[in-house]
Parts: sequence; structure tokens; C-alpha cells
Amino acid sequence: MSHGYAGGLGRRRLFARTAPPRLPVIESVNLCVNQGDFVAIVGPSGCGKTTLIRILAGLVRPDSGEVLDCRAPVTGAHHNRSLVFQHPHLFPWLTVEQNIAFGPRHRGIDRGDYQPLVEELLALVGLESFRDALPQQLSGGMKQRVALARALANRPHILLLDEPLGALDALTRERMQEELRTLWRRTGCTVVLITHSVEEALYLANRLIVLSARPARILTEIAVTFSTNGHASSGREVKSSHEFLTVREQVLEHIWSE
Amino acid sequence: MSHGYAGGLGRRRLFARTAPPRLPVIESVNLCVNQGDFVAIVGPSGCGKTTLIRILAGLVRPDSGEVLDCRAPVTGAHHNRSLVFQHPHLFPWLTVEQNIAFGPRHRGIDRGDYQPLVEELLALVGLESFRDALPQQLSGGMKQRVALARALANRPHILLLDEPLGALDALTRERMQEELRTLWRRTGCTVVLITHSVEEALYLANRLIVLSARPARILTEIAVTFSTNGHASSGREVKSSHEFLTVREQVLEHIWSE
Amino acid sequence: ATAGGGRERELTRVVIGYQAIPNGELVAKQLGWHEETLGVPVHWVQFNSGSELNAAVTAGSVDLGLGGSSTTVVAIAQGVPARVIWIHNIIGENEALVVRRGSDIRTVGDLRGRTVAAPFGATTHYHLLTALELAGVNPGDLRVLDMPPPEMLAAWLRGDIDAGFVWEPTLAAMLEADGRVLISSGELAAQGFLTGDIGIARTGFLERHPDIVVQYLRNQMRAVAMIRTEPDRAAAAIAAELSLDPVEARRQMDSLVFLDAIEQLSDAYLGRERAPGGLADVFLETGHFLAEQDTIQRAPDRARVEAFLAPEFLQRAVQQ
Amino acid sequence: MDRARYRALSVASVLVLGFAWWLFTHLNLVEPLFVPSPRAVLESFIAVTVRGYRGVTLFEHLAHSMMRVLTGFLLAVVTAVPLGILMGRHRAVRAIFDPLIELYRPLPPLAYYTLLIVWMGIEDSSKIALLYLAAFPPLAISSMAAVQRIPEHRIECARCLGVRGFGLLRTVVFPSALPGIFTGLRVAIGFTYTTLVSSEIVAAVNGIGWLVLDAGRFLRTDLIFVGIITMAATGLLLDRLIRLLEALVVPWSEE
Amino acid sequence: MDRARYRALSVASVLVLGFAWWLFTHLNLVEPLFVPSPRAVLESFIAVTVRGYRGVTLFEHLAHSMMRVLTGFLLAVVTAVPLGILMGRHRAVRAIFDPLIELYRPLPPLAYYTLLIVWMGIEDSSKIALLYLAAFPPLAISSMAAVQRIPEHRIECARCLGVRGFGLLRTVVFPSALPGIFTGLRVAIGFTYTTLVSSEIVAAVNGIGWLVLDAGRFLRTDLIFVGIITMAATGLLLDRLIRLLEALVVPWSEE
Ligand SMILES: Nc1ncnc2c1ncn2[C@@H]1O[C@H](COP(=O)(O)OP(=O)(O)OP(=O)(O)O)[C@@H](O)[C@H]1O
Ligand SMILES: Nc1ncnc2c1ncn2[C@@H]1O[C@H](COP(=O)(O)OP(=O)(O)OP(=O)(O)O)[C@@H](O)[C@H]1O
Ligand SMILES: [Mg+2]
Ligand SMILES: [Mg+2]
Repeated sequence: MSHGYAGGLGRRRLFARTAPPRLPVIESVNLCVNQGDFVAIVGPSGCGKTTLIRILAGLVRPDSGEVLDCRAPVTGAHHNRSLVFQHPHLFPWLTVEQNIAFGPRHRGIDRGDYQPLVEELLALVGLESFRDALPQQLSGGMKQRVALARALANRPHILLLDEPLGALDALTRERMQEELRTLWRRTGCTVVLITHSVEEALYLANRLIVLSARPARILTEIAVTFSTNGHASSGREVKSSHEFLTVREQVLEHIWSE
Repeated sequence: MSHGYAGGLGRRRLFARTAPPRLPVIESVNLCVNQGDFVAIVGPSGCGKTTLIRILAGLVRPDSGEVLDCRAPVTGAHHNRSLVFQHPHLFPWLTVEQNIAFGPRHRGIDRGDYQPLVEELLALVGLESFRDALPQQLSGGMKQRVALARALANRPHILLLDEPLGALDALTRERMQEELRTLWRRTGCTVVLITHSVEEALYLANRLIVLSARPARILTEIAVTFSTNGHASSGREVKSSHEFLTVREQVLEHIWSE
Repeated sequence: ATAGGGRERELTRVVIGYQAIPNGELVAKQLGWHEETLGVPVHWVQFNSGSELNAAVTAGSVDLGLGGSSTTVVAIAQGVPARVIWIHNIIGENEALVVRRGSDIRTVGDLRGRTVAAPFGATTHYHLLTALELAGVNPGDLRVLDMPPPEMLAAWLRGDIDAGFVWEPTLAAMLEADGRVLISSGELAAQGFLTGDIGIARTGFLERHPDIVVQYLRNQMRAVAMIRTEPDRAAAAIAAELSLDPVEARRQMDSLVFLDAIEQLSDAYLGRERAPGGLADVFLETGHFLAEQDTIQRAPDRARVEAFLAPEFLQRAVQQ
Repeated sequence: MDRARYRALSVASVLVLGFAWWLFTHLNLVEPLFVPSPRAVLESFIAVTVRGYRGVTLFEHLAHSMMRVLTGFLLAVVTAVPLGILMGRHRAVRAIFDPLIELYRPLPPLAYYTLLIVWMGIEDSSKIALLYLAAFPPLAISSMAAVQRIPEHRIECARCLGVRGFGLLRTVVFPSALPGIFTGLRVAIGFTYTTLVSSEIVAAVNGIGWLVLDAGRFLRTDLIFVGIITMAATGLLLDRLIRLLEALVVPWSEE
Repeated sequence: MDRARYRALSVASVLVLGFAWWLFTHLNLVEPLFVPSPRAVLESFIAVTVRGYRGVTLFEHLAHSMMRVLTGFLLAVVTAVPLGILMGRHRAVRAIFDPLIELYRPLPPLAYYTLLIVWMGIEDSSKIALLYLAAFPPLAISSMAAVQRIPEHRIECARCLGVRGFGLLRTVVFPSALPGIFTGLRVAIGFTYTTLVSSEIVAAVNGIGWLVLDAGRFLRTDLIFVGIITMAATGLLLDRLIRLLEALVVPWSEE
């Protein structure tokens, strides 16, 4: 990523270099994620979703097949591919601001180069007034927002989300969905999201991948339009629209029939 | 409860003695639960739902006001009022069967008197083949089923459920909802259910109580018919029906407007 | 049973506390005389120092035993419920201050600025400080270290200490490892600073079972007689007891001074009932010394020391 | 790294240490007084095992020590564990006993050994008392901590199921605390064993600790090595025995 | 029970013990040689504080002991903690050192003290070495365990954020393990303190442990009590100091 930091979030440039990574995984998962895609992956419990995303992140080596990021094979974890887990896993000894700045700071980047981005991210996740709070003082939803900002502070090519909202209660979860949606729309970043909730997947993603039970293969892929259309209508309106419910029904049918 | 155990689940008699307990709690919660009711309580996070149900169980003494069970004031925990938490909290050193039999056994009841009920409950929750398994060998959903059976083995007047499905993944949760529904219909037991999911509340209960933010008071009470009608239609059909979605919309409006 | 004599336990056995000192006690032990003659089973317990024995006597778990004269004075000062009934031996050449053969330490005065080791509380510690005082050396002018004999030998071999005041068998080992004697306890005793190994008996035991004590003393007298008349037989017994070569045992035994009953009852030592002998003066002197050393709060006065001596049992043993 | 390679590396590590020992003594880099050769130690070991030291064989020395350690330890278990459980459940009990335990816990056993001798005499009782006192605080404190760690919800579940009072202690609190109590047992047996030599410092004529002390008195480093190796082996064995017992008694693992 | 009542009960408990002590000695139920009166102990305490014991005041005795304990302890901290962290992260390091630590851990310090004297001499170095060896295993083992308890996801988060190698150890592993390391520090300082008297058994002419030993030789139970009470107080103080340090250094609590 060099030190081409310029200050300001630079939304365009943040994911500018994201070339389409090719991702063959598990039994026969062959997946191409394009720049600006929001890919949601659903599948039965234990089918290998987490394993898949960990392979994408470079934390696990696949036994065969390969992962390409900008045509270069993935051989290990890299700050270009940021992973956010179900639990925020913040560093409890660091303040909110220090947590967000963790990546660039410990990669030896000058404070002057990353601080503006950190400020911008603090504003983006609405935690400016909590910058000096320790994680233990935050609610679950706030923590998850910090985890998201921390991942973004590295200006990753691609954001990998493994059930990031799974541990939140229903109301907080709905709010966070709105935030994720806004984030994606505003930054145009590339996202891979794993979720248990078909509703969430349909609401947020522009592509939905349904995986089979273990060993995982792609059962079906659906192009989704709810995330890109319907700018005006509220989340709950979208979710209770007839169209949405029909698609949801179809996807669930697919999973249950397995 | 004396030793009036007769063997067999004796569904009628199980809750036969449940007189309507009066429950004034928190700021001004005045609630009457009648025999055979399935009362669902929803409300914002931290509003005092857990506190309320712990008062009902007799684990917490209210600072003022009182709880009556069959006209007798509640002064402490009692096996007539069984509480099931979000996490199953099984006894890890006991097998499934021993967990279920825990209550009657340690209250000094003869094995011959409670064993038939335990058998019946094992069958009810579909875990006969796991009777000798330790909790650590069970999945989350199976554990929660054991917790439910353990509570029922005491033949309680009333079953208190504090987000019993909150920790389960979406698919397992849906299955468990079906089971709770079946259980209630088959046994006609009295249930108080706390949940974050309005959908779940509407689907399972015959009365829905919406609480305000702390200090909790009852915002509204809605008589629900989805649980008693629609015997034939599948869960997902009910949940995506226009009627259901309208009521859900109303309730969420109530909560969000707070 | 507690001390103080209140409740005395039923006599099922006599507990004798002994130490690895080549004197009559070991002869009697090896030859089984007490077992033969006391009329009760004998239980032997080994102690490494008189201070341990004092604690055990205080607790009432030892009936008869022996300790150095310094620790006996401690027993007097601290009110240990016991009496002196016998002098096992006077310390002679078996305790000595050793320096290196090649060193320039010629006199005790030369010890200034050196490191000297002694087991604190033991007779050698007393003698070391006495020797320093006689030579006009302030103990603050040298480093006096507290060290049990085995560690002293290790320190000696490593060259960590310049001198050590110690007893057999460590003494022999240090002499062998390039050591020579600067001054011995025998020489100090000749100047009037007597040390010895003192036999004591627990008060409660003395009161309830005087006959056993008398018989015990008769056995000690017999041992001294054997050491004097048949030294090789006595040395052989000691050798067996200490896993030593008989020649070495004889050498160590001969470095001690033994007193027979008559000598002990003379004015120079125990004296007679109601006419205490010179041992009381030795104890008084030692007591003042220990009090100066801060180790005991008050030196015992003459009355207390004299009350601690019980020659009457030895007198009875002689008469029988 | 798999289990087999781990094992191999562990064994290699101990073997390298042994080889270094052999090499050092073989090349006469150190005096035998400082470090005896493995051969000399082995010979002493055989001599002590067959003929004995001071008329008592190594096995008997060990048996005497084990009797003392285990008696002190077991007495501590049956008193400290119940007290710890009560301290964990009732703040009043904790308020009373915690300061007393905290005050004497840091005391070196040798500091109060003279008092024990004066009070209890030189027989095994004072030795066992010393070992008992060494085992008590870790047992009481870890039992207390184990009880405090029990999820409150589990207790509440049990109360809702109708057990209370002593029944609650027996059926829920005690089994829930067992894994933590076992951790305490392991810490305590280690601590007790560490106190063994101190306990045999006075008026002992047997025991493996006394053997080492007595060997030290005569600078028999070969015997000291025999004693140390025996103690290391038996100390490890005691620890493994408790682990084995734990695996038998606590087959479940906490969720 | 609230904090104030807990405190009150704790203080009462210690006071009752003190009162029982006074009563026992006051009624002459026990001989002063067994249990000296509080008054006698207080007088000795003042005498030792003002005039000193064997020419050294109580405070100086304490200072000598503290110097030894803290030197041994700090040396152990700077070696055992890094080793423990490495053992927690790398199975190979663990495979090599774990068996060695497990072998010597159960050894009573007095068992190898003669060897230490033979090897290192009689000066403070052998005393400090003994204390060092006592502190090492609890520190290494608890640091290792603390590192192993770190949620793997946290490490993975850090790796995804671009830190690796030594940076990972410094920025994530070490701070994550700190609470566990502090627990180890407390166990280790207790253990080290417990070894103090053993370490001053040879060639010491000062130190609070030696004072107690020497007092024991002269059956000065009043002085033994002075020493024990001083040790209990300072042992407790050391523990509280580490807790204080922990509160300062680890202000966060694990989620
Ligand atoms: N470290 C591991 N060792 C052994 N098996 C593992 C490991 N990690 C995962 N598995 C197995 O691989 C399978 C896939 O696991 P994974 O966590 O990827 O599933 P998942 O789809 O994320 O499930 P969930 O929806 O519950 O999160 C599971 O059956 C699991 O048992
Ligand atoms: N033991 C306690 N001490 C202090 N405050 C408490 C305690 N238990 C609960 N509270 C407070 O009481 C309020 C109600 O808590 P409660 O757990 O009953 O809420 P809830 O509605 O169950 O929340 P959630 O939906 O998150 O489960 C909360 O604000 C909480 O902070
Ligand atoms: Mg997963
Ligand atoms: Mg709650």
C-alpha cells in the first residue's frame, strides 16, 4: 500500500486498487468478487463459512486451490484484507481512538499520515465523543462499530465480515444494518459478508451466495437489488415489501430443502 | 406440591393449580397472567425485562409491591415457578436424563414417582437417544431443549422464559419456536416469555406486552391470534402473511417511537 | 504431655535425645545398656544442636538429653523445665579454630578484617568470641558468619572464609583441606573458659521417675569407665554408631575430656546437693556473655543457675 | 507441531541436560564435590536402594516422607475445602477467615517451626502440622475462588428447581467448584511437597528430606543428587496422580 | 453485606484473635515460653526497633531481607516472564523448557541449598539464587498460561491489521497476557517470601528470616513472634503493592 496516504478518507482511492480477487475454496467454491461488490454468503451452520472467509483473509491455507488478490496469490494475513469477527475483539487496554489507529500505527506509519483518517472514521461511526473511552465502557453495538472502523483504518482492498452483527440484540442490529448500508453506499468499498440472517443478506448485499451443507459448494447465486434500489424507503418498509418477502421465501426454501 | 405425583405427564394436572398471579413490578407494571396464557414481553434493551421475570420467579424481592402466585405472596424461589434463561445453564456433570430429573430427585421424591415424567419429557424434546450424553456433547439447541425439559420436570404452575432462544442461530431458533409452540399447544401450560424479537413474540404468544424504556411500565398490551389460529399453515407462511407483518409494523413503531 | 510438669504422661518409654558426639552416650546406645537396665523401652532421637533439644524438652517430648554448655545456659535463662544431671564430657581438642596453613594469621589478633565462621549459639561460637575478647579484638573488626558445620566446610573448600571454629568431623575435614589449628577449646578451657556437653533431664520426668534417672547415670558412669579402661572397645562402639573407622573414632574420642562421677561431684564441677560446684560459675559467666550478645534478655542469676544443677541423682547413683 | 514431535522434543531436552551433566563430569570440568558424576550418583542410588542409608532404604525413607506429606495434605483437604466453599458462599464467613489466612499465608514455614515444636513436640505431629499449614491456604483460597466463579445463573436455576440450603451446596455448589478445587489440590500438593525438607529438619531419623539434609551435613553431593532426583520424580508423580484423579472425577469440561 | 460491614467483620476477626491471645497469656493458661504475652512481644518489638538485635535494628534486618527477596524476584521477572511468553506462543520452546521446569518445580528449596552454597558460595548470591529459583516456576508457568488464554481471534485481528513477529508479541500478546502475568507475580512473590527463611539459614548475620531462626535457637518466643508479625505484615504489604501496581498498569478489565 506504500505511504500514499494523503489525509482525508479519500473514499475513491481507499479501494481504488482493489482488483478482482479469485477465490476457489472448500469443496468447489469458485467465486469472483469485483471491486465495489457487496457479497453476502449464507449457509447452514457448520458448513464452512467461517473457514471460507478465513481462507480469504489468509489466516488459513487452503489444502488445494488458491486465492488471488489483485492477481497475487494470498499467502498470509495482510492489512489489505481486513477481517471483522462476530465479536469485536477490541484491544481492551487501548482507547477507542487507539484501537482504530492500531493498524497504521504499528505498521510504522507517521501519526500525521494516519490521524486524519482516524478522525474521519471516528466521525463515520459516530464515536467522536467516546474517543478516549476504553472498550469496557462501550455497549456491544458501539464496540462493533469500533471494530469496523479499526478495519477500515488500514484502507483495505476488501472488507471481510464474519457475522459482524450476530451477537447484537435485534434493535441494535437493525441500526447497525443501516450503518453498514450507509457505509457501503458512501465509500463504495468491496465487502464480503457472512450472515445467518437471509433478511440481512438480502437487505445489504448486491450479490447473495447460498452455500450447501458441509462440504460447502455454491448452491445458488442471486443478484439482489434491495440494497441498491429503494434509497428512499425505510429499512422496515423494504423488509416487509412483498417483493422482499418472496425472495426471502425462495432462499429459505433453498436452505431448508437441503 | 406434596407427593401427588401419579406418573405420566398428566398434562391437565400439571398446571391445574395455577391461579391468576398478580404482578405489580418496576415502575408500574400491573399484570395478571391467567392459567393457560402465553404472555410475551418485549421492550428495549436494559428496560428491566430480566429484572421483572426474576421478580416473578422470586429470585429478587421488589422494593415495593408484591407478586402473588395462587393468591399466596411470592417470598423466594420455588419449584412451582420454573425459570429458563437465555443460556441453558445445564449441570455439566450430569447426563441429559439426570439434568431433567434434577428437580424432583433433589427434592426427595421417589425415583419411581418422577421417572415416568422424565421419560415423557425426554420424548417430548426428542432427546431419548441422548439420555446418557453429557451437556458438552450437545449442540446449543439441544441444550436449550434439555433446559426446558428440566424446568417442566418440576410440573411448575408457570414457565418463565427469559430470551430462551436468544443465543441460538437463526435456523435452530426457528425450529425451537416450532417446538415451543407445539409444547404450549399440547400441554396448555402457562408461559411468560421475554424476547427481543417481535416476530417471535407475535408468533408464539396469545398476549403481547410492550414495555417502555427504564423505568419499565406497560406501553401497550395486544391480544395476539397468530399462535392460536393458523394451525395448518407453516411458520414461515404465518410470518410472511400480510396481517402478521402489519401487526409487527405497529409494534415496532411503538418501540422505535420511544 | 505439656512441660511445666502439670500432667505427666504415662511412662510407656523413655525418650533420649542424643547428638553425634563421640562420648559415653553413644557407647551406651550402641551397647544397648539403657534398653537392658532402665526397665522401659527406650526411644532414641537424634538432634543436631542443643537448641533443638531445648525446644523438644520444653514441649515435653524428650526426657533425657545432652546439649552444649551454651545451649544449657539458654535453657536456664529461658526457663526450660529441666535440670543438669551429668557432664558427658569437657570439650578439649575436638573443637578448634582453623585457619589456612599458608595464611599469615598467626594469632587471634590477626583475624581483624577477616571472615570467620561459627555456628551461632553453639559452644564454638562462645569460644570464638571469648578468644577475640582475650586477644582484645572487637568482634566488629571482623566478619563473623553464622554457619552450620557442613556449609562451613563447603565455604572453606571454596575459599569463602578465612577461618572457622568448628567440631569433629568437620574439623578433621577442614584440617585435611589445608587447615591448621589456631586455637582449640582445650586451650581456652585451660584459661578458665570451660565448655562441655551437658546432660539434662526434664523436670517432670525427674520428679516422677528418679530411679530411672539414677540407673541412666549408672550406665553413663559405666561408659566413662569403659572409655578409660578399654578405650578400643568404647571406640569400636562409637565407630559403629557414627559409621566411622575405629581408629578415627578413637582419635575423636581421645580429643574429649571425660570425668568420672567422683570428679563431677567435686567442687570444680557439679558439686553436691545444696553445695553447687564450679559449673555454676561457668554457667553464670556464659550467661553474662550471652546477655551481652543480646541473644537472651537477662543473664540468669546465681540462685537460678544453682537451682538448675541437680547433683543429688548422681550422688544416689554413686551410693548404690 | 503434533503430539509426537512435542514429546520427542521434551525427551530430547531432558536427555541433553543429562548428557551435559555427564560430559561436564567426564571431562573433569568440575570437582566431584561440586557435581558428582552420573555414575557415582547411580551407584549411590543403588546402594541406598539396596543397603539403605543409616539403616533405612531409600524406599522406606520415601514412605516415611509420603506418609507425612499425605497425612498433612489430606487433613488440610477435609478442613480447608469445606471452609473455602463456605467462604465462597457466605460473605460473613469470608470476612472472618480471609484476613486470618491472608496474614499467615506469606509466612515461611521455618519461621513458625520452632513454635510448632515447642507446642506439639518433635514427633510426627509437628511435622504433619507444618505440612498441614502449608497446604491449607492454597486449598481454602482456591476452593473459595472456585465457588465465587460459579455462574450465578446456575445457582438460580437450582433454586428455581427447588433445592436450597445444604442441598444446594452438595448438589450444585460442590460439583461446580470441583474443577477449581482440583487446581487448588495441585497447587497445594506442590506447596506441601516444597515444605517437606523444612519439616524434616528437626528430630527426624528418616524421610527423604532428612536424607538430603543429612547428606548435606557430610557433603555427600552424590546422595544429595539421589535425593533431589527422587524428590523431583515423586513430586511429578503426585502431580500426575492428582491430574489422573481429576480426569476420573471431573470428566466434564466447563462450557 | 456491604463493604463497610465486611471490613468491620474482618477487623473484628483479627481483634478477637488478638484478644484471645491477650486473655490466654493474662490468665496464665499457657507458659510465657510457649506463648509470650502481647506486652512482652511489644516490648521486644520496641527493643529490636530501637536498640536492635545483635547490633542490627529490626528495620535494617528487614531491609536486608527485602533487598534479597526483591533482587531474586526481579531477576526472575525479567527472565521468567519473557520465557513464559515464548513458551505460550511457540510449542517448540514449550516442549524444551516445560519438562525442565516441571522437574525442578516440586523440589524443596532446602534440598538444593547445599548445592547452591557449594556452587555459588556463601555471599548473598546463593541466597538470591535460591529466591530466584523459587520465583521462577510460578512466573514462567503463569505467563505461559496467560498467553495461551489469549483469544486466538484477537491475535488474528492483529495479524489482519498488519502486525507480526516481535511487533505482535509487544503490541498484542504482552498486554493481553498482563492480567495473567500479574496473577503470577502475586503467586510468585508469596512463594519467594515463603523461601526467605530457608535462604537465610546459612551465613547470614542479618535479615528478618535469620532473626527468627536465631531467636528460635535461643527459645526467644517473644522475638519469634516479633519476626512472624513483621513478616506477616510485610508479606501482606508486598501483595498489596503488586495489586496496586496491577490497578495502575492494567486499568482495563477483560471483557
Ligand atoms: N480448527 C478446527 N478443527 C477442526 N474442525 C474445525 C475447525 N474449525 C472448523 N472446523 C469444522 O469445520 C466445519 C466448518 O466450520 P466453520 O466454522 O467454517 O462453519 P461455519 O459455517 O462458520 O459455521 P457457523 O455458521 O456455526 O459459524 C465445522 O463443521 C467445524 O466443525
Ligand atoms: N445487579 C444489578 N445491579 C445494578 N443494576 C442492575 C443489576 N441488574 C440489572 N441492573 C440494571 O437494571 C436495568 C434493567 O436490567 P435488565 O437486565 O432487567 O434489563 P433487560 O430488559 O433484561 O435488558 P436486556 O434486554 O439487555 O436483557 C439495566 O439498566 C441494568 O443496568
Ligand atoms: Mg462461523
Ligand atoms: Mg435481559
